[in-house]
This record gives sequence, C-alpha cells and structure tokens, in this order.
Amino acid sequence: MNEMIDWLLLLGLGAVAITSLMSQSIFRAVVFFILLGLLLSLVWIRLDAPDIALAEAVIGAGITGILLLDTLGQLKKTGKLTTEPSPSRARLGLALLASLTLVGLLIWAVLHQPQPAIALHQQVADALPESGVDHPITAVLLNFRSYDTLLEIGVLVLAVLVGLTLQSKDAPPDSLPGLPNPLLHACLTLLIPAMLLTAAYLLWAGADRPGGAFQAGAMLAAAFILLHLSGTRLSPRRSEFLMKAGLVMGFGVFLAVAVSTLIGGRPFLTYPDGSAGMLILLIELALTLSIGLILLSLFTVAHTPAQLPGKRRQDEQ
Amino acid sequence: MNWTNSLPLAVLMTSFLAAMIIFMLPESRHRLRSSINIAAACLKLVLIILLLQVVLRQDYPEVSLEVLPGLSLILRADALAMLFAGLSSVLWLFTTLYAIGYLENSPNRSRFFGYFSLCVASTMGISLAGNLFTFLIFYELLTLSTYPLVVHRGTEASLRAGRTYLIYTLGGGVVLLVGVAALYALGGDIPFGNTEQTAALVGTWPGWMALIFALLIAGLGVKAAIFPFHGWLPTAMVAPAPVSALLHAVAVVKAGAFGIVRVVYDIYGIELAWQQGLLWPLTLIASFTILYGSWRALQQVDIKKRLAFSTVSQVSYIILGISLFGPLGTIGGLVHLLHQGLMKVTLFFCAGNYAETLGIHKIHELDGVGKRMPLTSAAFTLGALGMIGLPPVAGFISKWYLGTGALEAGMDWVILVLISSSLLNAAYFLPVLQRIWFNPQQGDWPDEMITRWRDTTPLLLIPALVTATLSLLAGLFASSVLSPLSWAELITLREYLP
Amino acid sequence: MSLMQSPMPWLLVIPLAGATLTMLLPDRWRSAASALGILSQLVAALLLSYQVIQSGPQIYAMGNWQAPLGIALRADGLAMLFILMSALVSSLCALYAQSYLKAEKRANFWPLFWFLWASLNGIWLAADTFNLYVGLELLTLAAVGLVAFAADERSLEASIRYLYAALLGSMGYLLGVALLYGAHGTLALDSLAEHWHWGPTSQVAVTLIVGGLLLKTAVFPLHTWLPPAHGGALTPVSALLSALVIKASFYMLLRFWIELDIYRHLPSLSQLLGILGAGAIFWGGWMALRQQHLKWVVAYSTVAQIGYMLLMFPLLTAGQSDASQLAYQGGILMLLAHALAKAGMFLAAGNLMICTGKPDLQALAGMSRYRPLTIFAFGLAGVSLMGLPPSGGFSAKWLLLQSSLLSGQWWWVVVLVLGSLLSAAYIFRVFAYTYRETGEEGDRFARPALSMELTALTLSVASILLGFAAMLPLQLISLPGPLMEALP
Amino acid sequence: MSSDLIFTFGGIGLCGLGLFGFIYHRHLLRRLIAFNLFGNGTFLILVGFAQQGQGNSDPVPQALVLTGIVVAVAATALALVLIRRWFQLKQATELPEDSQS
Repeated sequence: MNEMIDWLLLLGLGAVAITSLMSQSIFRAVVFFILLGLLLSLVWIRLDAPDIALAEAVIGAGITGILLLDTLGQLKKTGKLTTEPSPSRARLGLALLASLTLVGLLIWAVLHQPQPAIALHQQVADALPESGVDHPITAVLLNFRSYDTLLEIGVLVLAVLVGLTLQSKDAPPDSLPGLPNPLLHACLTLLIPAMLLTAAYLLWAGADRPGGAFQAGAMLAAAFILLHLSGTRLSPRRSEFLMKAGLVMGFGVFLAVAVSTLIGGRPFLTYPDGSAGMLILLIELALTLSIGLILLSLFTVAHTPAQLPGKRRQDEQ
Repeated sequence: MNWTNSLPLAVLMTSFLAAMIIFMLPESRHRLRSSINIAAACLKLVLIILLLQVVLRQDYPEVSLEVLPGLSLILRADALAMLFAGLSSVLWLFTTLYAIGYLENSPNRSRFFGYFSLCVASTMGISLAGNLFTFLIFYELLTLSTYPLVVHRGTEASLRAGRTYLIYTLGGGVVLLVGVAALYALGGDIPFGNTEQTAALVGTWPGWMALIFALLIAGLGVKAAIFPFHGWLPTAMVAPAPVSALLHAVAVVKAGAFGIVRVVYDIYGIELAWQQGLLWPLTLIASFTILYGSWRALQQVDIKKRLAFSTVSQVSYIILGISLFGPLGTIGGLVHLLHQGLMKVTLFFCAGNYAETLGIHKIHELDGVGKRMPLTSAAFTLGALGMIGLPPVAGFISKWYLGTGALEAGMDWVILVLISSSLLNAAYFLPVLQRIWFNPQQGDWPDEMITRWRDTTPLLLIPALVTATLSLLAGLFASSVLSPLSWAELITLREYLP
Repeated sequence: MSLMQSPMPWLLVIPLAGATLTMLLPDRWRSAASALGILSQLVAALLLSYQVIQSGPQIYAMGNWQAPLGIALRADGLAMLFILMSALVSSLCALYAQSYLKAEKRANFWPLFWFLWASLNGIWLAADTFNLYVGLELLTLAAVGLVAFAADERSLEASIRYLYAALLGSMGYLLGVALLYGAHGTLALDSLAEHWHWGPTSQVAVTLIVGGLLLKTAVFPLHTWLPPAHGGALTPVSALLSALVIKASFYMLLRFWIELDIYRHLPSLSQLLGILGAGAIFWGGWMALRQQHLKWVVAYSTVAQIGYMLLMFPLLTAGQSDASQLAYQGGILMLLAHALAKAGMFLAAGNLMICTGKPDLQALAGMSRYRPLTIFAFGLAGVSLMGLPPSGGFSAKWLLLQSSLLSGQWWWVVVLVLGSLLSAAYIFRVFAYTYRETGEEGDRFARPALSMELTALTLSVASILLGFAAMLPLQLISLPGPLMEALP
Repeated sequence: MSSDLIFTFGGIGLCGLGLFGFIYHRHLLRRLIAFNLFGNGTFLILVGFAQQGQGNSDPVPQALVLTGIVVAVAATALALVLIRRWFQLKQATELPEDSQS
C-alpha cells in the first residue's frame, strides 16, 4: 500500500515536472513548478524528513514560487514579451545526450551502492545529548555543522547585497499601489498575527521537533511579503541603515557568539558547557528575524524596478 | 666568501641598475641620464679590468643561487667569459656615447636608453653564465630587451621588422629551451667545463645527444644568423644606427656565436664533438653561410643592408673557426669574435654618420663623400679593409688563423672558401671605397645637417675613430700581451687543449 | 595567549566580520575598517604559515566536533601557499580599487570583496566535501555580484552567463558529493580517503565532481562564460576573478585528484584532462590573438593559461614518482605565477584604458612613451605568461617540460612549446600597438593614480621574482601532509 | 522497493529533466526553473540514496538539504534580480547566442 503511494507520487512528480518544463506558456510552467514543490513536500514526508517537507513547502515552493511569479508579472507588465525563439535542433540533441548520459550514469551508480563504511547518524545520536538540543537536525545545523550554516547565512546575505547593489539610488519609489481592498485588510489583520504566531512556534519547536529558524524565518517572510503587498512598506528606502542592520543581524549574532567563545579560549563555534541550548535559541531568534527580512528584501529588491543607469562612466568599462 | 666572488654580479648589476634608474627618470632629464649611462659604462669597464686581473691569476669567481630543485643560476668568470664581457663592455661605452649623439633631440630617449642598458646587462649575463640554464635565461632576456629597440621608431616598417625579429628569435629560443631541457632531463645540471659528464651521457645515449646538439646549435644559430636562420638580420636594419651596432657587433649575433662556442667547447668538448662527427656539418653550414652572405651583400644597394649581409658572412667565420678541430682554428674563431665586433661597429657608426649628417642611405649616393667627411670616411675605410682581410688590420689575423686551422684540421677545401669569400668581400667593399674617395660629388647631398663641425658632431665621430683605431691596433700589435689574439691563445691553451 | 591558539579561524572571522561591518559603517570608516582587516589578515596568514612550517599540517575542529561528525579545517603547505597568494593579490587589488572606484560604488564593493576573500580562505582550508560546496556557492555569488557591479548591459549579460554556468557546475559537484556520501557515509575528505571504495558509484561521483569543477574553472570547451565575465567586469574585479576565483575550483579538483587517488584509477581521464588543456592553450591563445578589446585579450589569455595548469594532470602518473613530483610542483608554480602575472596584467590593462578612455587596442598608440611604468608592468606580466625567463611562468614551464620528458610523454613538450609561441604572439601584438607612433601628442591621455600604477607593477614584478625565488613556494607545498603522502 | 530507493530514482529523473531543460531552453526563467528541478533532484538523491545505504533515517543529509534549499533560493533570487535588470535594459528574456566564442 505504502509502496503504491510512493509510485503514484513518483508518477505525479514526473508528470508535473515535465509539464513545468515543457509547457508552452511560461506562466503555466511557473505554476506547475510551485505544484511540484508541494508534491515534493509529500515526498519528503515519505522520506521521513518532515523538516525538509516544511522547508520545501515554505521556501522551495512558497518563496521561490512567489519570486518567479512576481518576476513573470514584471516582465509581462513592463514590456512586450518577445516571442521565444524556438530552440535549435543542435540544442535538442545536446540536451538529450547530456541528460540521458547523466541519467544512465546515475542509475548505474545507484544500483552499485556499496555498504557505507561510516554510520554518521549513529555518531549524531551519540553526540546529541551534548549538543544542547533534542532534535538531531537542529543539532547538526546549529552545532555539529554550524560552520556550514554560518556560511549559508552568508550566502543569503550576499544575495540580498547584490540585489541592493544593482538597485540604483535614484530609482523612483515603488510603483506598486497599496491594495485598498477592505476585505483584504480584514483578512490580513487576522492572518498576520496567526502567521507570526506560527513562526514563533516553529522557532521554539525546532529545539526538539521539526522546525527551526529557517522555517520560522520563511513564515515571517511570508507575513512581511503579504504586508508589503497590502501597501505597508518595510522597504530598504524607509530606513536604510535599520534595514541593513536587520539583514545582517542574524549573521552578526551568529558570528559574534562564535567569536566570543574563540576569545574565551575555546575553539571557534563552540558553545560553553550548559549554555548551548540558550545560545542556540538566541542565534535562532536573530536568524529568524534576519531570514524573514532577507527573504522580504529579496522580494522587494527584485520587485523594485531600478532605473536605467545614467551615462556610463568611461573608466569603469 | 671572497670579495672577488661578487664581482661577476657587480658587473651584471651596473648595467641592470642603470637601466632601472633610467626607466624611472622623467623624459626631460637628458643630461642626468647621459651622465648615469656613461658613469655606469665606465664603472663596468673598471670592474671588468679588476675581474681580468683575478681571472689572470687562474681564479674564477663564482656566485650561484638555487632557483629550482637541483638547478642553479650560476655566474662565473672564466677566461672565455672575460673575452666576451670585455668586448661588450668596451663597445658599450662607445656605443652609448654614439647613441647619445645620434638620438639628440629625438623623442623617447628614456625608454631607449633603459632598454639599451638592459640589453647590455643581458649580454653580461650571457657572457658570465656558468651553465646552460643561466645562459638560456639571459639569452631570452636579450631577445626581450632588444625588441623595444628594434621597434623604437614606431613606424609600420619597424613594427614589421620587430615582428620578424621576434618570430625568428623566439622560435630559436624555444628550440634552445627544448634542447637545454632535454639535456637536463638526461644528465641534470651540467656546469660549463664539465665535459666528462657529457662524455658519459654520450656513451649511454649517442643518438639523443646528437639530437640535442642539433637542437642547441639550431636554437643558437638563429641569433648567430646562420643560414637559413639569417632572415631577421637584414630586416632589422630599420632600427636606429646604434641599435644596429648593438645587434651586429656588441650583443645579439655575438650572443649566438658565443653560445655555440660554449656548447662546443664547454658542454660537449671539442674532442668529443669531433669524434662523434658533430662538427663537420657545422663546418659545412658555416662555409656556405660565409659565401652566401657575401654573395647577397654584393647585390645590395642600401649601405646598411650590405653591411647586414656582410655580418651574416662574418659571424660564420667565428662558427667556422669553432668547428675546426685544432688549436689554431679555435684561436681564429675566438679572435674573430673580437675583431669582427670592432670592425663592424666601426662600419655601422660610419654608416650612421653618413645617414645622420648627409642623409645618405644608398651606395650610389656616396660619391665624393670622402671630401665632405674625411675622418668618418677614413674610419669606414679601415673597417672595410679589415673585413676584406688586408693586413695590418685585425681581420687579417683572424683569417690567417682560420686558414692555418683548416689545414691543421685536414680540411683543405676551407682555404678555398676563405679565399673566395675574401674576393667577394673585396668585390662589395672596394667599389664603395672607390665612390667615397675617387668619384666626384653628384649634386647636393640628400639631406644635409647644418653643423659648425667640418665632418660631423664629435659625439658621432669620436666613437667611430676610436673603434677604427682599435681594430687597427689589434692587428698591428697582435703579438703584444694585451691584444685580443693573446687572450684567445690564453683561453685556448688554458681551457681547451690542456 | 588564548587568542593565539590557532590563527586558523581568524582567517575566516576577519573577512566575515569585515563583510558585516563594511555593510553597516559609513564610507569613511569603511575604508579604514577594510585597511585594518587587510592588515590583520596578512598577520594571521603569516602566523599560520609559521605554525605550519614549524610543526607540520594543522587540523582545526570547528565547534570542537571532530570530523566526520563535525567539520574540520586543515592547513597544510598547499593550503598555506594559496592563503598567502590570495592575501597578497587581494590586498593589492583592494588598494587599487580604493583609487579606482568612486565613493558611492565602494559602499557595495567592500562587503562583496570581503565575502569573496572569506570564501576563498574557506575553500583553501576546507576538508569537508559539503562545506566546499557551500564555500563554492558563496564564492560564486560574490563573484557574480562583483561582475554585475557596473550594472550595464555588457556586465549584466556576462554575470548572467557566469551565474548560470557556475550554478550548473556546483550542482554537478553536489550531485557527486551526494553519491559519495551514499557510498561512504562520510563527507570529510580525510575519512573518505581512508575508507575509499572504488566502484561504479565512486566513479560516477568522481566524474560528476570533476565535470562540475571543470565547468567552474572554465576549462575548454566549457570556457565560454569566462571571457565576457573577466573581460567585462571592473578592472580590480577582473584581476580578482582571473587570479583567484577560478583557482578555487581548480584547487578542489587537485585535492580530490590526489587525495582520493583518482590519478591511479582513471589514467584515461588524466589524458583527457591533458587534451582539454592543450585545446584550451591553442583555442584560448588563438582567440586572444583575434580580440580587439584589450581586456578580452587578457581574459582569453586566462583561458589559455588554465590549459597549462591542466597539463599537470596527465603528468601525475602513478608509475613515476619523480615525474609526478615535478608535475605537481610545476602545476602549482604555474598557478601561482599566473595569479600574480594575470592580476598585474589586468590592473595594468585597466590603467591603460583609463589613459586612453577607450577599451580597444587601436587606442594604445604611443602609450609606451606616455606611461612607461604601466607598459613595463604589462610587459613584465607578459613575460611571465609567455613563460620566458626569468619569471615564475618560465620556472613552472621548465618543471612541466622536465616532467613530460621524464615520463616519456613528449607530446606535451610540443604543446608547451607551441603554446608559448602563441602566447608570445598575442602579448607582443598588444605591445606593438603601444609602440605605434601616430604623431598625436600625449596630452589627450588621462592619468591614473600613482598607487594604481604601483600596485600593477608590484604584482608583475612579483611574478618575475618568483622565477628567482621559486624554491620558497616549492618547499612550502612539499611540507608533509595528507596530500604529499597521497602523491605518487 | 523502499521509499528511499524509489525517490532516489525520482531524484535521478528530476536531475535528467532539469539538465535537459537547462541546456535545451533559452528563456532565462525556464532555465532557472530547470535548474531548480535539477537541484530538487539532487536533494532527493542526497537523502534517498544515503538512507537507502544506511537503511535508516539519517539527519545529516537532511540537514544538508536544508542548507542546500536555502542556498538554492538565494541563487534563484539573485538570478531573478539579474534577469529583471537584463529585461529592463534589453527587453529580452534570453541571452544572445555566443558570437565571440
């Protein structure tokens, strides 16, 4: 029975993926891509990975989907969409060749899987009591492999930074009008607190159950984006410094905690005995807020049309 | 460490530092630049004389630096090194003086003199190199530092000439590189003079070693302008006269010839090379180049072109001498390295003087110039007579030794080559001399420079006179202790035929 | 004293903190903070080198969790060389950028610069395959951001092309890591090497990893993204990208290649890499010869130079230990010489373009008279790139030549020699333009700041001096460590 | 067949499709979607293949995937910023064919 479900899911996955890839209309492609994300959430649950399922739904499907849709809207609004040139035969051949080779290689590789020499999950389970949290994934993310997570937040900050870089200072204010719909406002007043509450719960739950800073941050971002769309501006132009400070806060707090232990004479990214749980919670709190703001910024930065650059400077060719 | 060990480095550094300082100077500081140049040239001469004293005592100062595992840069002053270093430093002084006069009021002098000094620094490196690797480094550096001089004028023609120059010399450079690398791969680092090491290698891999010999000679032959690699030399004539002097007499072709000397005597050893049958092809090619160069020179109507083909021919005299097995041939080849330098530099100075003062470039324009510029013409005559090989000018000495060396080596036919080449030399120089001294002037000079001097400006005249006198003295006093001949004999006795 | 425990984490903390601070501080403080950061980076790099030289390779367990559960940093001789190299090149490029960029541009330049440096150091020190992935992504995003900096059409096109290629490359890499983890149950390089199981899974994983990294290194024929990105970016960015960023993926390739014994098991792949290298040398050189845009010449030269570095792979053969050692030394020296020379050349090219105000070669006429110092810098860098002596490039080429002769693979000798001639051709072509005299006077030219001329010159001179001091880096990379043990 | 293996194959399929689309399409958004498909496929393989080998739920690859998803979203967002800018400047949704190389 369970295997049945798996096969059905797989079938659905394939169908949705092919549609989103090959659909004539780009809009439909995006919609099917979002659908794919939701299906993937189910797959992740089947793979015994509820954390990823949550993240996939909120980030993979949610945020990526919104970003894609919004971009698409932008493209449709600002210009006559040129008809897409149909890909050449050579491209088709190359693409088929590459992808079939890849699939063949991967299947061959998967079918010849050796018995892994190391059982890392066992080591995780053994070390979990010292990690300060009860949920193994949070322990891996914020303790055992916290260095990866630190760099990953760096990647996020960096993406926003590039977005801000490309935004010219003299761009006109966001042309998107606030939505005057009173019904929407009523809904929002209910929805936003609920979302904030969910975010807080996800954050708190992360210590021993699925959840954590990323899911919570994404939820927060969703709330921010809704607010933004309804006309409440949290855009960088309001208070640039505060915004930037918010963006890097998570990263900064993370780094500061890591460095403070370093100065205290312990290795980088170590938590002092007993206070691991506290510090992780502190980091997660800062991260949640920052991730919310970062995802919002990614949205608004991509959203705000920047002006055509003025006269190009000769010396910067 | 003895203080004398740092002398080779000091010799190298005088021109290198001079180059760096000159690059830094603003274009307008002409007087300062000239002073630095002359001071460096004089200082180098003093250092060379000091070094000569040391080498005469059979003490060979040496410095080395390990640059790669098992491979060192070695600077070492032995008798042969001093021969070339002495020649270049003497000629550098006069060429510098001449260049200062020649380039007066022309642009880009800072760049010119900078590269000029760098070029001499690389020549010093070539002469003092203690192994093939070091030689290779300075050999390539010479290519790099002469390119800007060749294209100095920046005209289409000079850029084209620069391209030809590069194609030949860089091509030769990589052939040399492959040869040197292959030799290193077989036998490791072989310092000059360690011919036993090579002998062992030849015993094991005779075929490879012959191939490597061919690669080395071919790579060096490009700069020595051996047929068929001589094409760049006439093309490079578009460069200013001091550069031509540098290319033909002081540095470039000499570097090639000197390299061949090193390979034959100090890497393979003349005896071994002879036994392996590596030398006779060289004799053949050199003989052919001698005749071919003379023949082509005869056909040129441009003065500098004729001199260029004359160089092609004359440098092969050196190669010929080296390839003859026996002390007399060796002496002939080595001494011609010096004599040709002195005589050719004189000829180029004079050709430059004609061009600068009267705008004369073609041979037929020389009619009656002897009356207008008697001193320059006298110097020119001396150089030309020396090239033909008339006694008592230095060229005679070289040819004498080459001839007897050929007999000694049992290659009598070489005498025929020498005689016919001398006839050809006479055929292309004597008509020129006739025009200078005996033909009447035909109309105005093409482009006369107004000076208050009767002949030409002193800075142009004096170097030509001095080098002409030197080439006469080298012939007249060939038997004195200080002559190039005695030094060549010393080298031969001391190093090659113990 | 506790601060001095190990300088290793500081090599990451300083640039990451630099990135954070430069985002928030006002401009005046921004430059000061950057200067301070650069200085402390240099100090930390030197301290760590001292430690490595004194007491061998250093392992640093992040968060005190030993690998494979945690992530370890590892500093051996090779890593140290790269750390020192990036410290030297980045600090000089930063100095250049300080004069080159206007204040409002600098605001966003500094954080990107610091992220770039952090990711580079992260990659040099990393000993964990997934951590390398994150480092690589951080590097890519920072580099793409820097390329897009000018925000005009050309740089946008270049940055999109770059981003797409890089994303595909990292995804290929990650796929390989996924297979490796499935087969070995670990992500740490050391324990992978220890429990290495050579079978279909590993082979496919290695193929994917190598493929992804080749794409990120812009190896011919996957190089098409590189010339627009490196040729179109702002000058200090071009220098950073060509000198350091492509080296990151190359460095990873080398680590995998040697530490996981790939050279032993896939000799045909080695030859393939060599052939790609030869292709890169000739194609890159030929394209460089045909460009009219100064920086594109330099960018295509990077494509060709990557080819030289790849030649070390077929020469790292299992059978011959001497030849392999020479190839390893030659390859690394080539990489180092290229980093110095190419950075110098890009900066010099940028200066020339400031002078003429135009990007094309034609405009360079008479420049050798007007800016001898910059031309000299360009020329010296060119000498090293051509592999003419005396220079780091020459010493590297010499080692590779020796290695090919020793291992009997004479065909690489031909490639090396012809490649040198080709690079001489395109470099002297530029040089010839600067000698052209058009008769116009020099005062139509703008003048770059002295510091910009000097930084270019410093880098170029360093690439030449490397020819004399090659023993230092060679001794450094030959210090004992996991890499040296795995080397044949 | 276990879920792990099934979805590993699912991941392989997504990777193949993603790579195909990435090369085949020229529209930048479509290529971005293809890239995300490829990414999702990789994530499935990462977790599925590892758990298949261990025969157990493994938190490490799951944590890695969480990191991977965030990195992917960052890259996607950056790409979108660039695409929009490109569209504003050129009114085009694809890059010109390579002419230089």
